[in-house]
Amino acid sequence: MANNESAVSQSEVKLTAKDFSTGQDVRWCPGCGDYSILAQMQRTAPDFGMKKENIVYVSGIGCSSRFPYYMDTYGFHSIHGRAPAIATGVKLANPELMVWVATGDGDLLSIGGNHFIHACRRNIDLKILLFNNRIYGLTKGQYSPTSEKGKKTKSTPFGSVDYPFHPISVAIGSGATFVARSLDREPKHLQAMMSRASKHTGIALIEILQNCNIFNDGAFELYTEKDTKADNVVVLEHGKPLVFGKNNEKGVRLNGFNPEVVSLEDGKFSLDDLWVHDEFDPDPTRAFILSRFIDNNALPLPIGIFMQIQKTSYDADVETQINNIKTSRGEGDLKSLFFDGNTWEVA
Amino acid sequence: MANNESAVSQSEVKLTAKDFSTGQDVRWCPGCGDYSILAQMQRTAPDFGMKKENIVYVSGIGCSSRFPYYMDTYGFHSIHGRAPAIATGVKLANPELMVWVATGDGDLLSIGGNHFIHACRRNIDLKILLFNNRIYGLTKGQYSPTSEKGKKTKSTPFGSVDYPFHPISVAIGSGATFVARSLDREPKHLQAMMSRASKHTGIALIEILQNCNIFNDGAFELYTEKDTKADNVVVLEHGKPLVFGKNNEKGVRLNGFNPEVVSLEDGKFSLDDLWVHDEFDPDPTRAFILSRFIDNNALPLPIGIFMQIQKTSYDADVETQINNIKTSRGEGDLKSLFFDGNTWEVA
Amino acid sequence: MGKEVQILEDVTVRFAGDSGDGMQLTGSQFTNTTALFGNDLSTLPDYPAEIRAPAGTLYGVSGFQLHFGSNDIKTPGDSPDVLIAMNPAALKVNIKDLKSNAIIIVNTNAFDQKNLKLAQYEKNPLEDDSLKGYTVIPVPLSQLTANALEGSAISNKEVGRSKNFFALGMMYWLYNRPIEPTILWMESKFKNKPEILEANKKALSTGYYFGETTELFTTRYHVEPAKLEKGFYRNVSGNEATAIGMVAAAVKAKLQLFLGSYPITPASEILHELSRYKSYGVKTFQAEDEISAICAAIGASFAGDLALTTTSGPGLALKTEAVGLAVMTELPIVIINVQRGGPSTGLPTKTEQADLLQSMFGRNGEAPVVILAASTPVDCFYMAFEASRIALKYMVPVILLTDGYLANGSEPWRIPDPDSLPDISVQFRTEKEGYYPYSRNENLSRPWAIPGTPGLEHRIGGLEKANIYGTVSYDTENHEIMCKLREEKVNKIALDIPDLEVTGDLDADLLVVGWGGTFGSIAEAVQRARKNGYKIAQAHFKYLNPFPKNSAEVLKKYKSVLVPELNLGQLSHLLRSEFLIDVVQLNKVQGLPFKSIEIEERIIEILGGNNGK
Amino acid sequence: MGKEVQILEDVTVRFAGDSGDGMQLTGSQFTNTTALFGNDLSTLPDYPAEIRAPAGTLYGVSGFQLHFGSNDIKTPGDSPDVLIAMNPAALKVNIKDLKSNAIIIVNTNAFDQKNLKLAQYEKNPLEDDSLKGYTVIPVPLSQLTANALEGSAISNKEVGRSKNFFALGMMYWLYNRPIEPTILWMESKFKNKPEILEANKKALSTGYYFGETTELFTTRYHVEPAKLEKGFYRNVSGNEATAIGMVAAAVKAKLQLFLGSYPITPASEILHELSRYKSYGVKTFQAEDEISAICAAIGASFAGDLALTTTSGPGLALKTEAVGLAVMTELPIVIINVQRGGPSTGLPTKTEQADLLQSMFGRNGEAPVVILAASTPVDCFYMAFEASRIALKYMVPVILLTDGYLANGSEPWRIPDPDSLPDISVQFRTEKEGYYPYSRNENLSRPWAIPGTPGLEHRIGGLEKANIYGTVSYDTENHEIMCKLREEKVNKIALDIPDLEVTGDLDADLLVVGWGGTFGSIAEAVQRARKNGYKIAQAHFKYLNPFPKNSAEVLKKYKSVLVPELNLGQLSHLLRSEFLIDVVQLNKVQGLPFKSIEIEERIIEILGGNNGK
Ligand SMILES: Cc1ncc(C[n+]2csc(CCOP(=O)(O)OP(=O)(O)O)c2C)c(N)n1
Ligand SMILES: Cc1ncc(C[n+]2csc(CCOP(=O)(O)OP(=O)(O)O)c2C)c(N)n1
Ligand code: SF4
Ligand code: SF4
Ligand SMILES: [Mg+2]
Ligand SMILES: [Mg+2]
Repeated sequence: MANNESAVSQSEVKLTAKDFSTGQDVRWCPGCGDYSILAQMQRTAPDFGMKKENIVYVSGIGCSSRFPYYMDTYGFHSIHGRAPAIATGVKLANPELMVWVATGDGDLLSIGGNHFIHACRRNIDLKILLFNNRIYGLTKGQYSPTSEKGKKTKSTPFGSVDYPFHPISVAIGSGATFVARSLDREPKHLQAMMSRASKHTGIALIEILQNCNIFNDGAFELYTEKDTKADNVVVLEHGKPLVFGKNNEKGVRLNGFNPEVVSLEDGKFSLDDLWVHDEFDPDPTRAFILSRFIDNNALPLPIGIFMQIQKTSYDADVETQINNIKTSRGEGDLKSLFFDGNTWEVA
Repeated sequence: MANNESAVSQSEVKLTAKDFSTGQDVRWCPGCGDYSILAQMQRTAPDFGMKKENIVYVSGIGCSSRFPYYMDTYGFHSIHGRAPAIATGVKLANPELMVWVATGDGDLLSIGGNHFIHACRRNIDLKILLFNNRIYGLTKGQYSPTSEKGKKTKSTPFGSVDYPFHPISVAIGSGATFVARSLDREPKHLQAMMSRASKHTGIALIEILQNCNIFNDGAFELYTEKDTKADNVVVLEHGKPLVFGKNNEKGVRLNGFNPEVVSLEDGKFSLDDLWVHDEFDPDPTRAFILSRFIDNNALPLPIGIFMQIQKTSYDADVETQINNIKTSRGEGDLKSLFFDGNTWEVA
Repeated sequence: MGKEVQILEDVTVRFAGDSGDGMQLTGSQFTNTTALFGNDLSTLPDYPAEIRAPAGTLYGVSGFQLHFGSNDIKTPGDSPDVLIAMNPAALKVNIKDLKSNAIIIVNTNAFDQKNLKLAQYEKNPLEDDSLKGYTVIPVPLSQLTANALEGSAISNKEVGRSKNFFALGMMYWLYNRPIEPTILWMESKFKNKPEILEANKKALSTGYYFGETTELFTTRYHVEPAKLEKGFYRNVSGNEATAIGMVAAAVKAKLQLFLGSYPITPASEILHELSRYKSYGVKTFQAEDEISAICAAIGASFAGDLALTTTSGPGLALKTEAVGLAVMTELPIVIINVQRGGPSTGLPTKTEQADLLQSMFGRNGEAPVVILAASTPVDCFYMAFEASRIALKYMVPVILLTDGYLANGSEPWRIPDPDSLPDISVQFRTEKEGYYPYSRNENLSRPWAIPGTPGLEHRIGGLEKANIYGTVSYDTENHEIMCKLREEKVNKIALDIPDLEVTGDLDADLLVVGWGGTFGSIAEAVQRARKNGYKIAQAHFKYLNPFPKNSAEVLKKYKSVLVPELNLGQLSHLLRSEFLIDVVQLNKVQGLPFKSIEIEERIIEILGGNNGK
Repeated sequence: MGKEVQILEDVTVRFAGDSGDGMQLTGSQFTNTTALFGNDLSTLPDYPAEIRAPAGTLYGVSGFQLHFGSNDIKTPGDSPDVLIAMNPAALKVNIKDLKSNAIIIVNTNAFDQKNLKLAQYEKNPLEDDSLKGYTVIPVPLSQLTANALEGSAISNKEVGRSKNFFALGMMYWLYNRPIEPTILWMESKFKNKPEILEANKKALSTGYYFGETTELFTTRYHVEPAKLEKGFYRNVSGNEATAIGMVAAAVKAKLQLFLGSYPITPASEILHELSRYKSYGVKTFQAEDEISAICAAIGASFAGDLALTTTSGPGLALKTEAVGLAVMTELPIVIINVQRGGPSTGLPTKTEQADLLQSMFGRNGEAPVVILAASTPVDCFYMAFEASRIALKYMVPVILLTDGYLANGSEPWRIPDPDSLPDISVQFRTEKEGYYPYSRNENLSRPWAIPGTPGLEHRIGGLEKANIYGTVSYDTENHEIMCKLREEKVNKIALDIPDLEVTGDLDADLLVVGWGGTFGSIAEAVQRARKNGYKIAQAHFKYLNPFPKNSAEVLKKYKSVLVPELNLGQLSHLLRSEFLIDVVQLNKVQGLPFKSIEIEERIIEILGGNNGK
């Protein structure tokens, strides 16, 4: 099994964020959350331990999918929804490459849903940055598969009647091995998630809640504004209890399978009663429960790594199988290929 | 919200299995598990409380997808993978119809994966019969997204390196509200599942483990053969503990989040210690755990209804919204449509 | 104040500025007022590809062009007579399109160092000779607006935003139009924001009076109302007209309209429009992708709705397999493709006519479909209706091609009396006696027996069907019969559509033939050339498959046939193959409509340059 | 025993029975032995659409046809000289295809009430006059086999299965071929099942000796070896040849072969074959659908593999959007479409040539691709290689069309010396100096700079690209330049492909023109007609886009051009449009290849029926 340390070449000269910038005019709307995601990637990329030329960003179509143009690496801005499939081909052709997918909620979860769940199933070593702004930005504001029910948009003037996906639940249900969530407005946290994803072998999803200030402004205000975020966001840290609140005065405990918020102030519960996060839990059940917090207004939004599971990656298995066969049978040559099976001579 | 009792017309004369047979030659291989599924549907359909003409079977392409030809109702044998999308159109056009989807593991989970997860997300009132034989039958034996890793097939002569989907986990992760599993070789149980699915409002998935005796014979032997099935299958029944074994001597208990098999004979555990199945649990977590039993050889295969959750269905919401708007604004007429907005007169 | 008034037959005005400058709104207001005033007109917006490009950049310039006149207006105009440039970028991007000697009204306040740099001007063009040959009217718009709104309750930012109304007021004065319609509109639009309402009103009227008082303007223009047919009018864009046409068809067919769609530029507005019409029973299903969208529509058609799917080029590419299913199952469905620049993602916000051959041939097997194309924004209404009529009558998929130019362009629509539209209602089959799913009537169309109908239970699908009985058939001869029947059914529709009409000089040597959205440019070019003494005939295809039954006769009558198209020669290809005639191609693939002058020049070239004599 | 021996030039044999009767195996064995014997040959299996239809049914009949001779064999034969019918259904289904006076060998034991009924025979055809005109040889095959195997260790069921070897033995005797090759094969095949091995050997040799002893046969036939070119031979089906050709291309290009595919009949065997070649470094990715399959291939191409995707009609329809992406990104990729009966799911197990226009035009925008078509099973090898060569040299997507007939049919392949295949290796760009992603060399192809190459980091995608620089460009004139460059690049390939070759009577009045898999039938028809004194020229298109550069010249030289195609006229359409010539069409859409007689008759009809004189 290939792991990151061995499969990728180490860069020799320490690169900086600037090395990763193409210097092209960035064409997102002023104020768009995408700028922060780009900045965090440019800051984090030098620490991937990869040479620039060995990193590839593949995207579909959408505002978010313009991402590759701004990273001075190899990049492919493809067609709507197909980034995971194209990235799969890139990775299989050359497993030495570190392949990122930059995508939106429409791109990955609507038209690209099938490629996404199969990438999760196969555990192919792609790192997916999901820019989830809960709207179709580039096509000017239709609802997306992550939009809340009842949302009024250009295509739902009377409110949508669709239930939304929870992207992380979908990923877990499909077999993903690394799932995390972060926010465009939490630069340090987002950098940490990128860095952690870069070290995972296999599929890694980072759902980034991203503000589209033009068509869905303020969608994540509760989680990003100074006065509300402490009470509404819980940061998952391995080995630590789920504590949140302005003064760390609240926690989440599991009552059976039921997560509930408890106060740490009224003496009834203490830190010891809380759910302690185990990001390496091989059982995805707890991560699944975390992925559904968002359904329950009483619970805070978890950000951080929901889970990461060690499993051989698809690309590594493909390579291993070929190498094994080459070793056991010897490398094929054309002569033996042509003469395979029944042959006869005409003299 | 429309519910089944009111939205569908009751049939007046009691129909029989024979009424549902088209009498066409059934063209599956002799011995194929599909025959049983068809027979159970023909037996159960008279009890749906629907007139024949109000039932529609939609399928994609595959051996399983020939199903509609044999049911003497309306039917649509469409194109590969698209049955859920076509069925969605049928149901939205006429919510009075009871719409079934007959599909295979390749049809639904490979090419049709996106339509499937979105049907689950929307909770549209379709009943999906997934003929899971873990192989592509019609194209003569390539591995499918539910085939075990390592499986040797025509397209994987050295063994596949893909991890399989757990269809039920995928459904739950995508928001499905009714998920069940049965076996082609368990006619009564399968009938019960069909009947229960018919009463659910919203998406209903029945995964049917089905033997393809030509390309994947014996895949489910463990669960169907007399001498092994009792020890390897647990039947889920609402309100009952998870008991199995030839003499009901084993049970499954939950140790924290960990399901484990315990003996009921050695005095350590009794029925009271076991996991009691609650199919109406509004929290899908337990169903998710059940869906993953299959990963663990020590655990039996659950069959039955994993969960069913009440939620308005997409089609009902669509109808309600239109009706509300018609009520509040009045039915539109062409004159007001044409004259909507800025108009002026040239005299 | 004694300013000179000049009477003009027609004028082309272009408003241009940052995406945030409200140019689309300003343009629409000018359009509405002009329409009410009684001019004929045609408009075309030009958005940047970016949602909100940074202020001041070249690629962030948004434009709105309006051509209005006292005569019959066919296009939004080749080149503006007047440009309103809100900043240097707007000037830079648009100047190349202007008529020589055009009027340029600039907001001088925006010509600062920063903006000049963003617009890649090395020097301020207002301060050197580069605008010689134009009539430049420098107006400190931002400043004047700020002055006007001094003391108002609104923020500085909002004051800044009001400058477009100042400019609009000025334009109203210049072209002698009333400001009242815009004031009325403001009163409803800003009902809940009284401060903003006041500020905008003030900006508008101050702008108007500024025109009157300033010495910058020495002339005022007047364009007489056009002699339009009596009736009620409304301005519609092609996408709006398409949406309304489909609802009208559903009402006249007594069916519910089902739209399965996935958003894509420039087709999304049809989805947006139709999603507003729930009180008409319209069901709009925003699918997970284009394949699901058309498949749901096919399902809805099976169940008895008037089924529609809308998309643009790449989306049509994704739908092709399912279109084949509709061909095989012989279900009625309307597929509207609003063409844009390709290949691949191409130029998504630009117009093109390069999906004709995809529509014709883009399916596996022999899978003929009916293809129509709308010729003007208003025609979208009629062709959507016609597409529905044909689909329902013949139980076939019909592809209707429009394009980005038609979709976003607008023109006045003389609102028809709903009763004047034909009844296109269909009879679902209910009679059991003699029912077979693939029996055919005189139109070769099979019966539409929908689920819910007792006794007609049947199964359809994508495998070849036995003639008449509709069961699966692997019979070899049956397959050939069915392939030919499907072809014949489409071909026979030629008997049920209007003949190809020839206008202009029927006895000319040259026939100019177009299709779809180029109608206006071609007609204008032909008209102008004819005025200049050239003899030219013109014909325009709105039916591409089948072609009108007199097409061969028409085409073979002329010595030369010129085919202008916004592609590399797709109609030409079909005409060559179908009629074996060696047409002259005029192709443009620049993401832009034809300027009529481009066509006129080619005509003159062909006819010899000396008035054809 | 003194039986008469008759020398024949060629023979067509068809084995037919239930799917479970092992007809494919029997046929292949007969083929191998015949090949070893030195005949030229051509084979065609005919599977039922069902996997295992119930025994005895009409739709469950499986057939295998072999045409072999001492002359040049071009097709599997129009109509069998001999039919081996294992049951009544096999007789019923196949009898209409036989030559008059053909030999019919029937397994009389299978003609019981039940089977007769399943075959919808009212009476036993062996017992009335219905087979008059044929030479019926009734053999109680089941009984004889059972007798032969009496006392053997195998089950009754297995005894039943051995009867095909009995029949094979009999056929070996009848056509004077050795049984040893089959015995050798059995010894390896049933190595681990000694009882079955013994039984089958016994059945085979008993069958052979039965031929010798029985009085049912009065004549024995002999077909001399053909005068084949010296060398080593191997029998290959079209799909096998395709797979091998792609591996050869990868080796000769010094690249790894990447296949992205989704199973579909009749293309799946290419995937199966290639998945066996892991020791050649071949990566086979069975994708979740056709879209993923081609997209993964495009990704692999971007990363430097020789990228391939394989499919059949409906799958190609799904890939069209992505093909456009390959056009825009100018990445090399080979797309192999094994055509089958359409439209929609159509006749999935049958052959057809109805995806030519889909291949040509089935994409949004102006998106030209190179199109090749293989003409025989063996030619699949060479055209797969050629498709790779062109894709790599010109950085373009290439569609290679084969069909179900070629895919499943087989013929002897004279194995080439690997060294005789051209070196098609490519140079990845590594030089930084002067690198631009969309600069072009003399072939107009852009540099292939793959990830991992330091200093050449760049971005590509589906939006229009700036000429040379490859950045996104919304520039209007650039778009036209690029559309034309993409077209020109494809057109220029005409200079790098062989001229259209004309065979037969170069000075004839009639030219017969085909494309792809109909080559054999046309050649046979032309050859036969010429033998009968008609003057005919023949040309066959293997390059459909661009056409060979001398095509116009060739086509315009002949008074009449006859175009036989297995569709409703797709090549005809292209020829008409491209060359403005009024070709004569001969179309067949029955899911079956042409019989050469059908073409011959049409030729004679055109040439006047009196030997063209
Ligand atoms: C085949 C196809 N269908 C539709 C589109 C139009 N389209 C482009 S981006 C997009 C959705 C964008 O939403 P998302 O992925 O959430 O990205 P965002 O713009 O919000 O970052 C759509 C529908 C397209 N380009 N191609
Ligand atoms: C677009 C398209 N791709 C591929 C196929 C070929 N195909 C037909 S059925 C099938 C898979 C069948 O597997 P499954 O759905 O599991 O059904 P089963 O035959 O096993 O019941 C495939 C790949 C097709 N008909 N259409
Ligand atoms: S539309 Fe929204 S997501 Fe797109 S660039 Fe603008 S702010 Fe960002
Ligand atoms: S191939 Fe398998 S699944 Fe298909 S009909 Fe035969 S036994 Fe059933
Ligand atoms: Mg989005
Ligand atoms: Mg299957």
